Amino acid sequence: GTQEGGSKTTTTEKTETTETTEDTAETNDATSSDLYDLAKYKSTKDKKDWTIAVVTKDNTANWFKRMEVGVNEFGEETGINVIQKGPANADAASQVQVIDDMINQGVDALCVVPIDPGAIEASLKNAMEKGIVVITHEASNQVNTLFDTEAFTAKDFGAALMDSLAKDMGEAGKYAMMVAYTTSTTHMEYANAEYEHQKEAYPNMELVNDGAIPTCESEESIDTAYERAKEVLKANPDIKGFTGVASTDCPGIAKAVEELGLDVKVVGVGTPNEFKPYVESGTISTVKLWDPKDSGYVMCKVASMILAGEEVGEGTDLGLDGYNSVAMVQGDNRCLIGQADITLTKENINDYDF
Amino acid sequence: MGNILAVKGIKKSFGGVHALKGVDLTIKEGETHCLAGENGCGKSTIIKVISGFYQPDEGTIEINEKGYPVMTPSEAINAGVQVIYQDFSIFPNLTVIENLAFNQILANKKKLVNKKEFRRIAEEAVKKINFDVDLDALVETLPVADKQLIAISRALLDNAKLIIMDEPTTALTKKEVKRLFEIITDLKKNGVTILFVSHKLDEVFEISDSITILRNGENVITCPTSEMTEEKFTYYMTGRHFDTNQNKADMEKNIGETIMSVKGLSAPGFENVNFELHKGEILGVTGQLGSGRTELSLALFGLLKPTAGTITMEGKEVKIPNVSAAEKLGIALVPEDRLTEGLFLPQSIIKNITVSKMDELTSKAGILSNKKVVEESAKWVKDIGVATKNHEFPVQTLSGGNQQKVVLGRWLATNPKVLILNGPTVGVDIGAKYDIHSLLRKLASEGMAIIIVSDDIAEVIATCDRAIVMQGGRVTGQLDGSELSNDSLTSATN
Amino acid sequence: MMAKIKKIDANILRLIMILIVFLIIACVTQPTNFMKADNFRSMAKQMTEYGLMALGVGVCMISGGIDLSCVYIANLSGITAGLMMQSMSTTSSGSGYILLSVLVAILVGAACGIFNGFLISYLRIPAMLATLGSYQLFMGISIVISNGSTVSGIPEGYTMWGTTLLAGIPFAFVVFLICIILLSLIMSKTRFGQKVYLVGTNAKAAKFAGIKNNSVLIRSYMISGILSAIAGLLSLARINSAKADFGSSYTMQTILIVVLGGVNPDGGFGSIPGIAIAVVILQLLSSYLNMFPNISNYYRDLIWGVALIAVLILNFVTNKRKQARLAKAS
Amino acid sequence: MKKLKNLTKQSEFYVFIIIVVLSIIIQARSGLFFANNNIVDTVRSMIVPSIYALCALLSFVSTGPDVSFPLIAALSTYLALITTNALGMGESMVIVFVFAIVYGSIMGALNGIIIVKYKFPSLIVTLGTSSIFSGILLGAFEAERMDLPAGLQRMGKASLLSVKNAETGLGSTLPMTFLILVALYVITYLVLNYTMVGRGVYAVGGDEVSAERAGFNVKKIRFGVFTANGAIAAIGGVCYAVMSMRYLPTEYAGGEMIVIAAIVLGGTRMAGGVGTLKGCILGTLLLTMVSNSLILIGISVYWQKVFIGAIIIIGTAVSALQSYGASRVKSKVKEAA
Ligand SMILES: Nc1ncnc2c1ncn2[C@@H]1O[C@H](COP(=O)(O)OP(=O)(O)OP(=O)(O)O)[C@@H](O)[C@H]1O
Ligand SMILES: Nc1ncnc2c1ncn2[C@@H]1O[C@H](COP(=O)(O)OP(=O)(O)OP(=O)(O)O)[C@@H](O)[C@H]1O
Ligand SMILES: [Mg+2]
Ligand SMILES: [Mg+2]
Repeated sequence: GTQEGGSKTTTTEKTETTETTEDTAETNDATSSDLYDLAKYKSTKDKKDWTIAVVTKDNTANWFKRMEVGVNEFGEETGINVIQKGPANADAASQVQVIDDMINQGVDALCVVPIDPGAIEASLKNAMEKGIVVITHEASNQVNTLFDTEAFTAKDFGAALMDSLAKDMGEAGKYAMMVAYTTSTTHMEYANAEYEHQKEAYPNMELVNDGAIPTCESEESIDTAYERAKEVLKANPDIKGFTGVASTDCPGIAKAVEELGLDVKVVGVGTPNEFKPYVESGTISTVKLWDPKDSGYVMCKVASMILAGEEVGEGTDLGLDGYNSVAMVQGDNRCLIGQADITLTKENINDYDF
Repeated sequence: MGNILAVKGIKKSFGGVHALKGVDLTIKEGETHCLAGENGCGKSTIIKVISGFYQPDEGTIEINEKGYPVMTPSEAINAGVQVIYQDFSIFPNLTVIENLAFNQILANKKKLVNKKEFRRIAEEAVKKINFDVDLDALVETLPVADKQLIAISRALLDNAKLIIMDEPTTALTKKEVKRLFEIITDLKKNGVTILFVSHKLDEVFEISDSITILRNGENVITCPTSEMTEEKFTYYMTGRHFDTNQNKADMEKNIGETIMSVKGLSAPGFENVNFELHKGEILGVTGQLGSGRTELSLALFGLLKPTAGTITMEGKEVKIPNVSAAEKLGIALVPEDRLTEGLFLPQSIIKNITVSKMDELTSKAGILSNKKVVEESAKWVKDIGVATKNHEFPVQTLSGGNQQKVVLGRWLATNPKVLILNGPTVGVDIGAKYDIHSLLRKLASEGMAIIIVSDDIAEVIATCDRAIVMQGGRVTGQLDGSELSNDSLTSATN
Repeated sequence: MMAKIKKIDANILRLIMILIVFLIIACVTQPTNFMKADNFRSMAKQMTEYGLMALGVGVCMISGGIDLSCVYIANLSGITAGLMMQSMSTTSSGSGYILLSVLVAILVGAACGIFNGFLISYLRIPAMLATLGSYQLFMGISIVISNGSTVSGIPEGYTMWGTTLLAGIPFAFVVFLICIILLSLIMSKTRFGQKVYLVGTNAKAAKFAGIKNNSVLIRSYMISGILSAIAGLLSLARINSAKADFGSSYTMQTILIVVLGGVNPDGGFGSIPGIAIAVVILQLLSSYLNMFPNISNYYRDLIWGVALIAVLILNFVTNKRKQARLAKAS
Repeated sequence: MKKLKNLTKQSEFYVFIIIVVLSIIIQARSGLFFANNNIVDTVRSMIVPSIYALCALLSFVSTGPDVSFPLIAALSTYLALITTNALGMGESMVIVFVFAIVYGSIMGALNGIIIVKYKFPSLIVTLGTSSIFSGILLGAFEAERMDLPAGLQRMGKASLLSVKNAETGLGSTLPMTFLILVALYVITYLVLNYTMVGRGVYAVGGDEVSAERAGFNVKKIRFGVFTANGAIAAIGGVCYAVMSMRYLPTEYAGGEMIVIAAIVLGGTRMAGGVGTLKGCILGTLLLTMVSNSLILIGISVYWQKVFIGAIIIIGTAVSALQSYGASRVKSKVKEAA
């Protein structure tokens, strides 16, 4: 269609290569090396005609509702057309469908929070080949993305979680880990990072079950988190710390700890409002998080800067606190890392409302 | 005395089958009225209309001179009508007590369960017929005869004014039948009216005061029993004068060498059965419901695993582990219950006929030739005279007799050496019944060996050269051609 | 002849009509975004995977059962192939090892299907429960062999099939079409297909007619397993990875598709082309809904549920009329 | 003696044996199973599944599978919460339950109408309505996690019983919802066993035609069962919210299959007519015990699904083969009279 042509005048050769993908593998390789050339993504369209699509894991979750606030804020501020879409089911296959549909609708930029980065590589590559700006979040190992924006890296985040836990439990004793599913990629990354960091920095601490990661799964359910936590605590009553990286984990763990009447420090990831009661009662000692509103805003911001042909890289100011001078790390991808981690404790949790 | 029941002009059809074409039935209070007719003439259907289970297409029902524009099962029960259904109508998953007590409790519109009352009703019910059964047993674990006795005792309620018995003796031994008749006499003394459905001559004459005979969904005659003779009875039922011997004499006797011989065969349901079957011979196997005849036919067809004994086909001892093995040996079975065992009701006539021949109609490449399938089915539809307009129609649109012909055609298509038929004419109208009997005799005269499993004594007499009688899982009698008569068979089976 | 076509295709005609009406609506409301080759290409790829599984579920449902495990058979097969390719790509050259991995994956799918069939036929476990149990089992095995993580690092020599176009049509969709055609032939033109219908109509009568029910059931579930394995392989190529819980929402979706496609949930009736058209309708619908930023994707469930029940009722009413007509005719 | 023989005929008996054996194994491996706190924990975990098990039992016994109860639970709880919030009646927990029951019954009645009127398979109908309810909940209402009104919060915090393990010092509390479970089971038990409607549920499932002839109103009974299922599901839904201390819209879906597996393990016959509350409890206990003890006995997280799948398959195979065997028990060959 005309719209498509208009939006991608700079990348016409590329669009042609995709049309003839059957050629050979080498052609693909040749083009894909250019895929990361930001200049090619500069849009000739008027800013008002850009569409930036944010694809989340699950639009019903509070976390992503909060993200939508940031996304909409960005839209209102800049007048750029932004949409946030989630899959009909929180599973990777459905997310791939949404991404593919967005690509076909000719959006100019795609900002994705992947359920499973591995599952969407091919779709994102396809998007980039079509000249669509691709930005990801919570996917430090995503290959087919121009920038992955993070409040910080999974490794740092895991380490920070471990630091908090270690501090709270006095750097010694047994601890356990919960993730949503063993198949949840980012959760497993955090969990692994925590463990690595503990082995390096806190030799007196010990992960239960001889370091099996994770100790248990919450299956994205607070009630299951509670049940499993109780089981773990019963099997290991000498546990001193517990971490949970899904937002469902810590409330469940904390409830179990309170009910069992144990002195276990709970540290994990989640949203302030949900954790407030347990933080106030002292069961959850530290909550680590970043503000999804900012992440949403930042993804859109980076996308719009690329569309506008502006430079993005080490030290770029993305216009929000914590992202005023991002660091760029080159790993599996180019990762823009802010200093936007939030550490919530009893003292400051009331400053946040989401 | 007045009429306890008067139904007039009842019409009822199922899809295309006109089961009742305007039936009248009037029963006087206190009498024992017999409703007779061949299989499939509509006896059970008229009963279900009276009991409110079916809504008639046309016609009126009066009980005790009160009209019921729309009859429902509970209204009928409240009006004092109790039915012993032919299929027993029991709850296999529940205990004997509940099976016995439900009707009365529901009729009394009780909402709550009082276990003591349940037990009392049940005890009373079984006491009436001296029926010895574990009241707490689940009905599905009981033998067939007990199920029938449950159905009978359940109907003998205190408030019952009209008890309808639809072939209540099919699974009973002679002793039990005798007991049932005593009960009926007692009930009669107490002013209860009985509608007794049967096509067994001796039973009808022994118990009834008057008789109504149906044929093909129509009234033929109603008269006092005293005015009826056996000969007339048979004639009214079948519409023709029966000369059984003539039928058999007509055909060319052509009994050849032994094709199948069964020695000491036992399986769950029967024990130590021995017989020989010859080419061109029709062997009858008769006995009551639950006597083991069905199981015997299943064992010969690979559907029931024998626990002892041997089967020899054409001189070679054979094992029949499954149906296709039976098929390879040239054994075919037309099963007892054509609706659940014989037919794929919603599928086309073509599919139903050609199912056993699919292998032969398939090309080397594995493709089923549509043309051959249609031709094959058309051939059999024509040969055995299935009345239908379109072979693509689902088989459920056919009448009972034509449905049975479809099953028969399916197995004749495999050109079997031994053809076993279990209840070949149950629910089949007279015309079709006659056709089927002639066809069987023709097949036998061409050398096919046939086993007919049937409790229809007239059928056994009309078609079989020899018969074995089973009771309680054992062969209790053997009757050869000359000995085959109504009396001899009737006394042997009871 | 005319009457015959009419009779066989009544349901399919109805589905095609729905499809056309839908396309017209889409054309009018979203002319630029929806109606373009790229969109159709990506829809074609997406529908292939659950479409193949729906075909398998369809066969099982026609045989009188159901298969809830196909998604996890697909994942297990995909993971098996992925792990084999991963480990052999460093040591092997050429594409022989890819072919071997594909074959092994299909065998895994077939084995899973046979396992289901065995549970259902010989052990007489109701299909719903048997495949419920086996889905946990297959998923569990996938988690164990993949450690729960994404299996990636699939060699280019394999993943290129995910982007290959044949005459402008995605390779995966061509595979889907071939499977539809083959399965349609199997179900309508072979002995086996006829037996599946008959067993599904009345298993007892089938036994009395000499059909080996157990073998028919095992083969039906094996077909479902193989189709699922192909789906798993195609998704491995499309997304360059495989994972134990990929596509978990497809299970219910496939059942809805199959019923919408005209398969009788009690068994015995239904056609493969009907299922295929239902797959297309679902895909169009969900892609279409994605065109509207303000319509939550969860509305799809609503529309889908309403459609399912409406179609059931519609079929009920038309069947009743048809029977009345037949009764009159006979 | 006869009692014992009868006992061995019931599948409940075999489930009970499996439970005993498993609990001994768990006790031996972890030393924790029979601790008072573990027992209370297990009971707590069983509360919501056992409530759902009632829905599954009633529908299987009378008609066929019902898979819509998790979404009826989710949607009716949500609607009850927003109505009470809107009316400002959050102080009373009873009102929330009443609203939920009303909403749940309406949804159940919808299932009932379609199933009774058209005689469609209940599996497909409830699958369809599930999909509709999910669309309404997450699409139309965009339901999200919610805090509970004050009344329910109080209920969630209150506890019926607290135990403390003298040895380990670990405590456990039994929530108030346990009372609801007990009440539901008592009511269901009384209705099923001491009312004609309850016996009708079994009669209809045993033989529909016989039931109609005996004078049961088959349609009303089936309709009633599905309506009641809606109400029970709604109660389960609110209980779940109370026990998690908040309303979690996405945590409901997907629970149906395990519940169905549990009741079939407990001896409920998929073909209808057979199933007991005892079996429901035992089946649910077995699956809860298994899934709540895998960590205790040290099975790796990665192997848990394999174990659960295997238990379902083995358990259902045993009960399927046993009931097949029972149906093959032919009348014994009688001595010729
Ligand atoms: N539900 C039904 N659907 C279709 N046809 C039926 C139905 N019930 C009965 N028929 C047909 O109606 C006719 C009369 O059946 P009915 O059962 O009343 O016969 P019957 O006289 O009781 O025979 P039998 O002696 O075998 O019991 C038969 O042709 C039968 O096939
Ligand atoms: N409980 C029952 N309720 C209704 N009908 C029954 C029942 N039991 C048996 N029947 C009818 O009787 C038929 C035969 O039952 P069953 O196999 O128990 O005895 P049978 O085979 O007729 O007797 P035999 O053993 O002499 O062959 C069944 O196909 C069914 O139609
Ligand atoms: Mg009859
Ligand atoms: Mg019989």
